[in-house]
Amino acid sequence: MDILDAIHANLLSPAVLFFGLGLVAALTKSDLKFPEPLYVALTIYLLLAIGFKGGVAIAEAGIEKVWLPALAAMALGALIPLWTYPVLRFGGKFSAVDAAAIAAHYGSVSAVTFIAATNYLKAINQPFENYATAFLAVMESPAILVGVVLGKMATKSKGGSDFSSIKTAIHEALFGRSIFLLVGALIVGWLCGKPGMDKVEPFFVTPFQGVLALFLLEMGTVAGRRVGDLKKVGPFLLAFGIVMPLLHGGIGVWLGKVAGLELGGATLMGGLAASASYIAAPAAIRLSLPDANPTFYLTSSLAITFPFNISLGIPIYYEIARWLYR
Amino acid sequence: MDILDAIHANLLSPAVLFFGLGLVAALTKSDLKFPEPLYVALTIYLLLAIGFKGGVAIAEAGIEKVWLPALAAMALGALIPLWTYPVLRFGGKFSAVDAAAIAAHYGSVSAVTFIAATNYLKAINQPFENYATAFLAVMESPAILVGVVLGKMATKSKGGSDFSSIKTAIHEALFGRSIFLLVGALIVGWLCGKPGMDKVEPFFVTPFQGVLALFLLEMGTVAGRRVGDLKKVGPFLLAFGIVMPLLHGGIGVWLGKVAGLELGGATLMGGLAASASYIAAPAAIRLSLPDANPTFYLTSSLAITFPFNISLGIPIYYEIARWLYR
Amino acid sequence: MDILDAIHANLLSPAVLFFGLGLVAALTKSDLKFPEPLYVALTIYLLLAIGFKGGVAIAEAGIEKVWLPALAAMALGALIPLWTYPVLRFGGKFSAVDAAAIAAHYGSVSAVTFIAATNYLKAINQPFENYATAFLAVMESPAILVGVVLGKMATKSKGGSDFSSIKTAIHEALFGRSIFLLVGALIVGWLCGKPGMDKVEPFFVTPFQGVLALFLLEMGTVAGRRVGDLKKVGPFLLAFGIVMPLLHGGIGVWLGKVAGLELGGATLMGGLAASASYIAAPAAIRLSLPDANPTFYLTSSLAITFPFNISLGIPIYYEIARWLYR
Amino acid sequence: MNTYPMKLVTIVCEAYAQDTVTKLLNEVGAHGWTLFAVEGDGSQGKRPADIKEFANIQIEAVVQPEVADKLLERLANDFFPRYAMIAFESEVRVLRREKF
Amino acid sequence: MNTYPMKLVTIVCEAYAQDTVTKLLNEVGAHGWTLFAVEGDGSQGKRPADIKEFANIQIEAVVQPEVADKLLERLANDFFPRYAMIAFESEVRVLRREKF
Amino acid sequence: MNTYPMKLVTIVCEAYAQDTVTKLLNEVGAHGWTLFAVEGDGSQGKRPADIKEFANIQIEAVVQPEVADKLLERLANDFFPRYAMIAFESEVRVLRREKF
Ligand SMILES: Nc1ncnc2c1ncn2[C@@H]1O[C@H](COP(=O)(O)O)[C@@H](O)[C@H]1O
Ligand SMILES: Nc1ncnc2c1ncn2[C@@H]1O[C@H](COP(=O)(O)O)[C@@H](O)[C@H]1O
Ligand SMILES: Nc1ncnc2c1ncn2[C@@H]1O[C@H](COP(=O)(O)O)[C@@H](O)[C@H]1O
Ligand code: NA
Ligand code: NA
Ligand code: NA
Repeated sequence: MDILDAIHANLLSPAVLFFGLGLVAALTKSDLKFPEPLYVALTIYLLLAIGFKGGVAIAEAGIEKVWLPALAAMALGALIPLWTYPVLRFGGKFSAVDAAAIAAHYGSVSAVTFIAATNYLKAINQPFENYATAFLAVMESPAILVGVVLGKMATKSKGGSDFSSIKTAIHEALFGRSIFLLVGALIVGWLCGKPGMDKVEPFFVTPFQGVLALFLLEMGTVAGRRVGDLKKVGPFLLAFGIVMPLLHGGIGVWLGKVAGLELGGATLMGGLAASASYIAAPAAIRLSLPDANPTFYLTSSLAITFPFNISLGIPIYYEIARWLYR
Repeated sequence: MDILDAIHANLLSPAVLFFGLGLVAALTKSDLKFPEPLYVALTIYLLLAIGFKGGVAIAEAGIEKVWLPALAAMALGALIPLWTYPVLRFGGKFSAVDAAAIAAHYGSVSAVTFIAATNYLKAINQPFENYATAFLAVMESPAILVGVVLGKMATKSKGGSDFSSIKTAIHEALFGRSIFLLVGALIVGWLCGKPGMDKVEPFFVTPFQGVLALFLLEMGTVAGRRVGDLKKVGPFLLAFGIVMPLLHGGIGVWLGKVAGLELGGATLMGGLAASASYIAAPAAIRLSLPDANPTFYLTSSLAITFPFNISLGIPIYYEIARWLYR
Repeated sequence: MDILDAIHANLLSPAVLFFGLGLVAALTKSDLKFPEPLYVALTIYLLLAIGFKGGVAIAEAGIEKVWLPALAAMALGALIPLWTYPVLRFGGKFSAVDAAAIAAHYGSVSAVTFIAATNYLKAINQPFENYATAFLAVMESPAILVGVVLGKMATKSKGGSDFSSIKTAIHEALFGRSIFLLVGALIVGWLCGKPGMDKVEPFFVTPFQGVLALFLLEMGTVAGRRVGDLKKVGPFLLAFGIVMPLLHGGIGVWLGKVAGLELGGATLMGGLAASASYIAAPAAIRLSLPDANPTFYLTSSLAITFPFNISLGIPIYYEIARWLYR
Repeated sequence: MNTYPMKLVTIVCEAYAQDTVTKLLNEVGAHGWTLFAVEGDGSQGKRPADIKEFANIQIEAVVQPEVADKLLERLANDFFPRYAMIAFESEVRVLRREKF
Repeated sequence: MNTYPMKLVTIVCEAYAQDTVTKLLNEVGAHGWTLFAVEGDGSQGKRPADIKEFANIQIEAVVQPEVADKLLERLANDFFPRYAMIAFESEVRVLRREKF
Repeated sequence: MNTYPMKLVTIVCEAYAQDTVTKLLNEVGAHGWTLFAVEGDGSQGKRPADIKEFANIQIEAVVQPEVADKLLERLANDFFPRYAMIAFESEVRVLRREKF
């Protein structure tokens, strides 16, 4: 009954419980609403903190340990849309542009899910490679670009204005707020190394878990406000939003093992593969595929896959990893 | 001269001094103004932190220790409006709806006053029951509901639109932002217990006193901007805003003792009874008794009672407790 | 090669690297933008923290140690505009009111530069007088007042409405947000002393360096957005913005030594003299000399002098101090 | 481009009134609204927007003329006596008549 | 419902001008105003609203026609030369004439 | 004071459209714009402004009548089908004709 214990422990962590509290707030129509600047401040903090820590870890581990699994992660991200697209297009009967948009989200990653996974491992005292943040950083963009190309090929006829240029997508995928903060902080951390960490540790590391709990409370209200959209997306997408993470989680863990990671790192790569982006991808897709319907990609990634992953998914990927690493 | 020493020590704490600084800022018309989202962020933090800590404390103490004094606190909150209403109505010549509104505020509680009281006890090394937050949580709503009913009975004739339905009042009193955060965090803390606390302590506990100081600076400017309204409320309400807290403080301490609390816990119950709400109650009252004049209830609770309690009141209630527990 | 090492170490500190990251964000047109309330919150935090710490340091050192160097600092601030004004007026061919405005900025000081300097000294384990914050506090206003008087004398003819009364300037220079917070927190810290510090240390001191790094990221984007204005200000102001800090830095260090400070304190006084205000002074000048062109004073202080000081200037002033204190 | 006349009704009021006002908008037949936080000064004194709870909001709705009439009437009768509030209407022109 | 014609004067300007503009509103006889922070672009360049100190605000006042005239005149003479600013007026209709 | 008639075009849309809309404003010949974050409700559902990424903005531009026409036409053709958005124009009067 190991897996049930794992799930149970995860469900009783402050972060997950606060997420649940946020859901309750939205569903009971409490007037609890985080002001938008607080939301922005929290995302900035979380991305900088995780990026900086990862950069310091790369400096300590040496880039030669990192590049191979990072490359594997990147490839996985780019490939995921190639099979999710037909599943959505032909299995789910979505329009080409909607299928491409959703596929982009599931190939890309969710930083908060990653953070929740590191949190989980820490809570159960499972060591992991700190430089795994590098995988998060490189997995964010490729799938978005692939998805945009898929979507463009399908909607070539339309055009004219520069709405939907691939250039917009590339700029957004590389210089969008979240990827910029993450990669930027990674580089800063890598340049500073340990001495830099000593200075900012009490701000970026010590209170980190508490800030995450606060942020997940907010994410709970955000997801909760979209629960009403679940009816609009239909049963196919509902199932997709849970089955795909399980599949990708398994593939990610396996790939992590193949790429030479330890148990902890492989779990994180599983969580990354399983996660769907709900910040970077929506921004880039809204700008470059404006004809895709946001209700589909946002609801599935934010109101289905994200809650699934942080509550049940992560412990499951961990158990998969334990099974593979026996 | 114990009580003067106690007051002196309290006045020289960073929290109270920063409150004074905020008052000065408002009175000298400095352009110091906290942006509203910062105010919201600080209240969210304080309510979550105090609630979470209280919940963990309940988990450790066991619910069987908490329920009796909590019930006593709740009853006290519900009863206070029953005597403050006639005092205001007949002593102060306030209209029925204004009297009911003010009574609701004084029966309800101020979370920040409670926090300041715990701060004070910590500063003088006086132990107290950490689960006292539960009393704060249960004392917020009952008086508001009682006050709304009193006000409705007085203004029955008017009606029509659903402005002022009791339903609105109940929803606001139970799912309003502040009560929701407090009770929600209490439950989360209670579910997580000590292991959860270990994770978030560096965020929710360690920097807590500093955040409180920052918040009180802001509250000083808010109260200071209402100092001009003191003229509008008249001498009766001025006196009411100081005499009532003293009376209720005494009753609260005594009730705490009767309910089996230690010296510290009784002081906190005194502080709660003495405090007047200026966040939850105004919101609920404005929505359910829109004919009541906000200048009266806001000015008295925010610009008279609140500063009185955090500067002089708390040390006084503590001395009352020491005298009762000799 | 000491000075190159010093600069190198400074450039690799998290604070300076994050500033660079912010510059990159602005120049690559990433959509990274701190919400304005976060900016305000960070400045409030930094000013309160540095002020409070300085106040506690004064309480511990005794006012008799502080007053002489503080007076010297104040005099230096007031005098700087007297020579920078003619340099700008006749060397740079600026209009009288523009010259006065820029002179006011260079006589006044930048709190963030001061903080970065203390950071630098801490990083290289160079002790310094903690009460140096008092110099920061007293140097902010005098130059602004001198500059406004210079500007008024030049533009006497125009007038009429109360736009540009000296009274406005005085109120702004004394009760403006930044000076109010700094001086207020200094007094609060001085009244609380060590016992107060113990309570709020985990909030105001421990995470301080991390918050500074976050803030400098933001300042990087702010400065970066003004890089385009560098063309508008011309080569004279570009040179002025680097040469003047070097000159004033040297004078400040020397004056610090004369006034009896240790090596660390003299470095800080050098940094203060070298720094140009970009918060308090622009506000006061915009209100009291509305005919002066903000592009000149803002671009030079914010996009030239500020980045110069925090990257190269501070280590240079330190080396000057080391040379003087041999 | 053909444009069609509509009324823009602007309401500035204390934030507490938000739910009741948007409910009223639905009732009288508005198909949308836009809302933002503001500071203000008026007969009931300054509203400095320092605390969320005492802040002001501005609500704007583009509606058909009949709807504007109904809306203003309801505001005058039920809301003006109770809340710190102003409301005014102006003429605007829109493209998609059917949307409003 | 009887409605009465009034002028809505809208001013967009740098935040520094807030105090002097609201003072001017009082002087010329406005009985209230509403204000909020905005971003903008104009002849004096982008104002990204990143720093409170360099931000823009929009001020709106519903006033009687004579007041609008006086207000615009004072803005044109004293404010336009000094501040990054635009101002315009439009026709609105209100319910409670005496309030404005 | 001489005032001159201009059009005020108001656009409420999802924040993602900001860059393309301001670009369009430049293209059609607007000389400035003002922008702020709003919440809203409309045919595409509530936009609660909780996350920056899904928020609404309101953009206002004072322009010459021809520019307003061009602007509305482009909005109707290229933007309305793609974005959650409304747009409307109204008459305003300004002082410095040459500025707009
Ligand atoms: N003449 C006016 N022009 C613009 N806004 C106003 C005016 N009068 C009042 N307001 C706004 O409406 C709110 C409520 O007005 P009042 O009920 O008069 O206090 C004020 O806080 C202002 O934001
Ligand atoms: N044509 C316009 N339409 C709307 N807002 C404008 C316009 N021109 C200028 N503004 C606003 O007024 C501010 C000051 O304008 P300016 O003095 O032209 O830089 C700008 O930052 C914009 O917010
Ligand atoms: N009738 C209306 N009046 C005012 N604002 C509206 C109206 N309809 C829509 N909006 C605004 O325009 C946004 C997009 O509208 P829609 O495309 O209908 O969802 C909404 O979120 C509202 O902010
Ligand atoms: Na993924
Ligand atoms: Na009470
Ligand atoms: Na200086």
